[in-house]
Amino acid sequence: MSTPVVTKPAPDAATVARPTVGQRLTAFMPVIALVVLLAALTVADPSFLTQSSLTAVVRTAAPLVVLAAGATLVVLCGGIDLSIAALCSLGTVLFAMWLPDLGGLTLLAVVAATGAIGALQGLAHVFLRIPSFIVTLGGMSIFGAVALVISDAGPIRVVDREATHWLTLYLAGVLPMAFVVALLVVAVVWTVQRFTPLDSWIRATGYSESAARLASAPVDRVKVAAFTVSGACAGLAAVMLVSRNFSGSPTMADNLLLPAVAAIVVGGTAITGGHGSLWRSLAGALVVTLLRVGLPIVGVPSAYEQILYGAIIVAAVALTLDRSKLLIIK
Amino acid sequence: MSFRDTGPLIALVVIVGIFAALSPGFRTLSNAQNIMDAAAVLAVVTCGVTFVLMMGSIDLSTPGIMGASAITVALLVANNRNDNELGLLGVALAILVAAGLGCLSGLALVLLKVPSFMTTLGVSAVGLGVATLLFAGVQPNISDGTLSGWAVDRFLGLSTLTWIAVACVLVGWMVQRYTRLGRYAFAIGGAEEVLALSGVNVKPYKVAVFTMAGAFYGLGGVMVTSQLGAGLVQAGRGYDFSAITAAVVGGTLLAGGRGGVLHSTVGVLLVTVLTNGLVLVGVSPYWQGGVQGLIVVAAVAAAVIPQRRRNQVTK
Amino acid sequence: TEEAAGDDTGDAGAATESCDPSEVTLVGQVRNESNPYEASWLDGGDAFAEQVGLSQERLTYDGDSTRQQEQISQLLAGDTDCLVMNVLPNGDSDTPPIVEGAEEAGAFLVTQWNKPADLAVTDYDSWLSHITYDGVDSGKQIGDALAEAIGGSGGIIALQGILDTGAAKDRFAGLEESLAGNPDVELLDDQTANFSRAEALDVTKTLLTKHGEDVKGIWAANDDMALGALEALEQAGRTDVAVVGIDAVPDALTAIEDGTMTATVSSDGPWQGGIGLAIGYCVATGELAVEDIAAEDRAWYAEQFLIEQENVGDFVAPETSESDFACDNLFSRSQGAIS
Amino acid sequence: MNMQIEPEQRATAPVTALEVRGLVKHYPGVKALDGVDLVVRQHEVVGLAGENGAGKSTLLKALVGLVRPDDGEIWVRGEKVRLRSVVDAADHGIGMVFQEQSLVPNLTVAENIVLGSEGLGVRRGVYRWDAMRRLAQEQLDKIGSRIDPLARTDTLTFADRQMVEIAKVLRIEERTSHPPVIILDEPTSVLESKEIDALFTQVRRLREFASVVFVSHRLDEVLDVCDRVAVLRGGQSVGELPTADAAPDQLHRMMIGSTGSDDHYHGAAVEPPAEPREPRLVVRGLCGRTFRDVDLDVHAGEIVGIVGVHGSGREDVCRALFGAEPTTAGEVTLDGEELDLSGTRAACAAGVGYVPAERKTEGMVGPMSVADNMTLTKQEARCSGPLVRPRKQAKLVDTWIQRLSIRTPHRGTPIQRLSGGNQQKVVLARWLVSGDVRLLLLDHPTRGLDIGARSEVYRLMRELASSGVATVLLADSLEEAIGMSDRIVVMNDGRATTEVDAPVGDKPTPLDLVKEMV
Ligand SMILES: Nc1ncnc2c1ncn2[C@@H]1O[C@H](COP(=O)(O)OP(=O)(O)OP(=O)(O)O)[C@@H](O)[C@H]1O
Ligand SMILES: Nc1ncnc2c1ncn2[C@@H]1O[C@H](COP(=O)(O)OP(=O)(O)OP(=O)(O)O)[C@@H](O)[C@H]1O
Ligand SMILES: [Mg+2]
Ligand SMILES: [Mg+2]
Repeated sequence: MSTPVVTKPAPDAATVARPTVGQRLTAFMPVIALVVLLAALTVADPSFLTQSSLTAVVRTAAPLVVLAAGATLVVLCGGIDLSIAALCSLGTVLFAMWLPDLGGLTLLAVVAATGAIGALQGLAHVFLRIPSFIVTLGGMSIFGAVALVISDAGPIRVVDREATHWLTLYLAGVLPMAFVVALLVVAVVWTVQRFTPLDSWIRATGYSESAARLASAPVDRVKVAAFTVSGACAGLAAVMLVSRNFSGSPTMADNLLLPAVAAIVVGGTAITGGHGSLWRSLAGALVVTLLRVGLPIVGVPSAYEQILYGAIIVAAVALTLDRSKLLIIK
Repeated sequence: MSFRDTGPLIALVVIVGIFAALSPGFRTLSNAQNIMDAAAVLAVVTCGVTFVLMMGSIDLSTPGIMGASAITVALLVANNRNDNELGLLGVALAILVAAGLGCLSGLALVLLKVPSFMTTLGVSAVGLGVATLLFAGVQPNISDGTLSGWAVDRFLGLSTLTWIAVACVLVGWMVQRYTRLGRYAFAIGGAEEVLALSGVNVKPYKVAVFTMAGAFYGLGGVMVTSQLGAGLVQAGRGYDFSAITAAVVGGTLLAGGRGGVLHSTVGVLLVTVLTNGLVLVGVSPYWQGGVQGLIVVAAVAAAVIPQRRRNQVTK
Repeated sequence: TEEAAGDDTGDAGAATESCDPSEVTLVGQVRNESNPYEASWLDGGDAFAEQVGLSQERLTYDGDSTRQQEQISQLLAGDTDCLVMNVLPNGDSDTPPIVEGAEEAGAFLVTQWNKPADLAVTDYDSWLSHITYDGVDSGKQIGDALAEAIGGSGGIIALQGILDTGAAKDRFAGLEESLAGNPDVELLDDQTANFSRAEALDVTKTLLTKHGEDVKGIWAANDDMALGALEALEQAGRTDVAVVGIDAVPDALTAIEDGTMTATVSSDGPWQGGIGLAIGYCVATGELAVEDIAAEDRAWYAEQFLIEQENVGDFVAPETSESDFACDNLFSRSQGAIS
Repeated sequence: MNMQIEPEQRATAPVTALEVRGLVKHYPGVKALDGVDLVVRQHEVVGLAGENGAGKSTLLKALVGLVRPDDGEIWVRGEKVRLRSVVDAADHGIGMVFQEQSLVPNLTVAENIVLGSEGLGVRRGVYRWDAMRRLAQEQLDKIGSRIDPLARTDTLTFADRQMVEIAKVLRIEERTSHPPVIILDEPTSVLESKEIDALFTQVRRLREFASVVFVSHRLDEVLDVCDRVAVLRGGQSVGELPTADAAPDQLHRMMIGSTGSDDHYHGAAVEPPAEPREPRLVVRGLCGRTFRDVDLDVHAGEIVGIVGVHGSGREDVCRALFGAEPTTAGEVTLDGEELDLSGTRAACAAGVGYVPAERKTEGMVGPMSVADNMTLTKQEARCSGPLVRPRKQAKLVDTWIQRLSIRTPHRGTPIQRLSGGNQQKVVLARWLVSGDVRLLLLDHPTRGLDIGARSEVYRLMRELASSGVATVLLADSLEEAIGMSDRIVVMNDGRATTEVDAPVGDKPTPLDLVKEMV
């Protein structure tokens, strides 16, 4: 194809619009929120800010980080995955059941299985055109039932702890392995997303699905992939929980759903899709974990703890959300 | 009427037909009453959530608001914890507290510009905290005759609670159809930016919708208290997702601008019939949740089949 | 990588270098304070703490297993030398990680209610004792009481607790034992109402429509569900159905007094809240050595009573006395080791 | 009511309705307005002309209080005002019909018309549907429209919705005792010629009792309907032109600041496609939701225009060929191979490109950068292997920004900050970056483009055609269709009814086509 000849002069040298200080700051808001919260907790109870205490926090946060990271992809595509927690519970049961037979391969098997289940939900969403909210809400109750039935409605002990022992180790004596794995998940997914066209596709899908489709972006495949990764992350989080609890149980992770979604939103990712990132969810998950464990430990009574929790997550989102990317807040 | 509107109704009829065929117990009049009674609280709560969904927002504050209003009402009417005996005034005050909490979600949404998903999640936690504070370790049991009577007294075969729910649905429908608040809520879901271009300040309406929703949840909390004879902090547990499910199953769009109170009520009946029918048919308790999830997905899938092949966006 | 070095682990023999009584930290952890039974448990803990001039740190985890683990691990990351924990694990599967964590950190731990059967307390040094009520026995006792109340024959329905908890399973097993002994009592239906009053109301209403007049009695795995069933009966206008539950919550006792409910089984919240801390406190301060606790007192059934109308008066206001928590009287309520 | 103003009164010295002095508005990296002056007198239709991005919309938005100017003054009837909101502007008698339609789709026509100032239609928050319908009917009567006030707005045609908007904006009359100023920002860009005629009738009627500010990129229209045209260039006022004896060329020269070329449509003759060759695109008996038995041949290097009125189904045929609309029957081959119509991916892989008409919602992803929008389709153009190479992308994008003279501060600027015309260029560029498109489906590709940008698009289309691309064009106007196409297919009620050859030098007249269309 020959080059079109254009007679008009090129526009004046394009001036680069540099981000203002304010814009730069919004990008770091999740981290700022995290630091402020940590400072506040330290003021409330100076003994909270110890190395062992921080180690415990990140160890605790690891499964939540992984869960939130996976679901972030779905949220970025404009959907939501409400099944992550139930799928994670199912994952713990599967892990505990398969470990005696599969040994070292169990981790891969569980991640593959939950990934496949996630993909199935993605396919149902894409091909049946059911809103992701409904597909995954249905998935939530179905996985709950399956987990209940196959586990015979009870926890399954994991006797062979060797398989998950490595997750309970510490890197350099302070960094829990589980958290390292969580960081790795975030880093790998972020890198893949960042350096391939995926980033464009995901954001285009999230901001404007029909435009993305008409630009022949692989919208359906991207969505299914997002659900698959979300499912796989639920599986990985399940293994982390098993390594911590030495058992699998059909309801083990059910209560992590709202914290995980909260982590995503607290990180500043737009719940309507398009804008956000995985590392924001990482910071968000740490904030949520600090609130969950920090408030009671520094001695806030349980009733006030809930009130504070409610107020602080709202305040955190008020801080972290980059509103310049969102025209309307729903 | 499009298939989108009638689809859930057809699904309801089909499911009722199937259960009626499978279970003789389902076919009885007393079971019909039972279903209506069981649907009452969910119907009231769903009324509230429908207006929020219609705007394209979401509301997860139900458990907290219902818990707070349940405890409040239990402590204000005749009870075993204190000497209050405010009767219906107590009910009104509890609903006022609930509306206040709802207002809080709305204010946080429009003033702090935090998405409703988060503000309502936060308000739910605040509500539960307030409820726990008021609970103070001792279960408040109500001895107020009127309130306890709501669950027991029947008129034309239906309990007072059911009639309250019917009234709420009617009021909800009128608000949606005949008031500026309802129509604007609908319009906000359709095209919020256009309202701004037309010189409408949408903020007060958003706050008002959340406040109204809060009032509905508050009434729901009062109704649970009347049913259980005691104020429970957990009075609203699970109502967040079940109300949203009911609304969506009934054809109210999560993205807003579509559906309404009547749609949602069909959804409520559908969900309630399912719960009731599965027990009567004798599905194992282990499987009930799963079967219910499957049917909900199937029902929504069936409802969207007619428009499935359009190049339409599903989120 | 290497093993955790982060914790300033007191070694397992912490008991030998005993703590100054004023340095002991007392922690009580239950699901939530919005449940009268568990609130009374924490109050019992407070009462004990006051008795020894300390205060109790009240933790609640809202019935959320992960949150419980998170709190425990955060707690154990702090100063654990003289830490005493009286914990209600959310489920059987939550006990092992708590125990392992406490063992590693050298914190004194007493658990109640939930423990996997094959986890032996004697294998640990920091896990001082596990206390529970015999669920099979209580399920059977109220089953028998129910059978008697309906005159030895007729249909009953059962409301199960949260299906994957040991308590729910044991209690239901007890009902099955009771049914075996009362061949004329027929179990018409069993459904779960998740230990919840509201769910029990709905399920009972549905089951009443399903079985109608055939229902002569309702067996509920706890009092909350029994109270929900009572509401359902009232709304259905049925007064001929006997209801039994477990836990002896105040409302159930009132109902038994009134005669609307048949029986329940006591579990003494305030005592449970105090005794766990007391055992830990006695070991921490060196008044009791772990080695001196008899094997049968490491995992034991606490005394429980069937409460019916004739003896309900004795239980309306459960009280704990200082003597209950004296270091030489800790195991007086034992009904024997958990088999 | 101002309807009764006597003609004599109008003939006397015209009163200034609105005056703008030295208006300035900065956006990050752009000076959208840079000291604009404008005078609008009563009972006058003032045209506003300027290239894409000249600042027309920004100026108008400032007049209705949606944009807060950084500097400058706005005077209404001799009084200096500060407009903070749409309501403020309405109180001063200024109302606007926006460039993108702005009605709430799920409300009734009546509600939309009274939205924001329901007056008697709502009493104490309660709707009185009767009163509301009457209010709306009054407005609709004013412009002689027969739309049912209780119809849901999203069931109306585009043209009807435009009428509703005008009816709506006329309500500001009730807020002031003075003749209102009605602003129309590109109202014709989405209308058919018949509808445009109707609109112009309305505009002339409006002049009787109001002032009108009118923006369009179709210069003949501007000259036709306006009394006077003000020209903006780069955010500055560059002059005025009485329309009485002006020609489009003259106006165009003012807009671009130099003597521009005025070959709008066919420039240089293009060799006619070699007939004996097999057509590149062969469509036989294609059926879908809104069209039946469509046959269509397009040769390589040929531009085929499809014309038809609203609802003729031509848009859906295009979408179907791109796999974005289901088909029920028919065969489609591209270069002899069967074309997979199952989805947009397959079509794109086969070398089909599509530029949708609805730029805002379907053409572009607003918050994403110009660069990302441009490379959204042909990712391989900026990747090596699976990896994105930011440098490669930057180079590629910058080249195309230059080639198409896209006015953007930077390739990283979100596309939604660009003016409409520049957005469209980015969307077009999307299909050009890899150079492997064989069939290009263009749905109103020049909608909202200024005359310069338009002739660039035309040139681009020509270039593409001569390099062998087969093009299907749904033109913005009949003239455009005739000028650009080698052959024209007329669609009527879902069927392709007639085919007219349109070789250079032997073009059919618009009238010929209109006869076939209805
Ligand atoms: N919200 C905004 N943020 C940043 N820049 C903007 C914004 N709106 C407009 N601009 C810039 O201001 C300039 C003027 O835009 P405007 O929309 O007024 O042009 P226009 O004359 O209406 O063009 P068109 O004919 O394409 O509609 C453009 O360069 C545009 O990129
Ligand atoms: N999503 C839809 N649902 C129902 N009917 C539709 C839909 N989209 C289009 N139609 C109808 O299908 C018919 C064909 O519409 P289409 O937009 O293809 O016409 P067109 O000839 O392309 O018009 P234009 O001149 O604006 O390009 C119209 O009657 C239109 O109202
Ligand atoms: Mg413009
Ligand atoms: Mg069209």
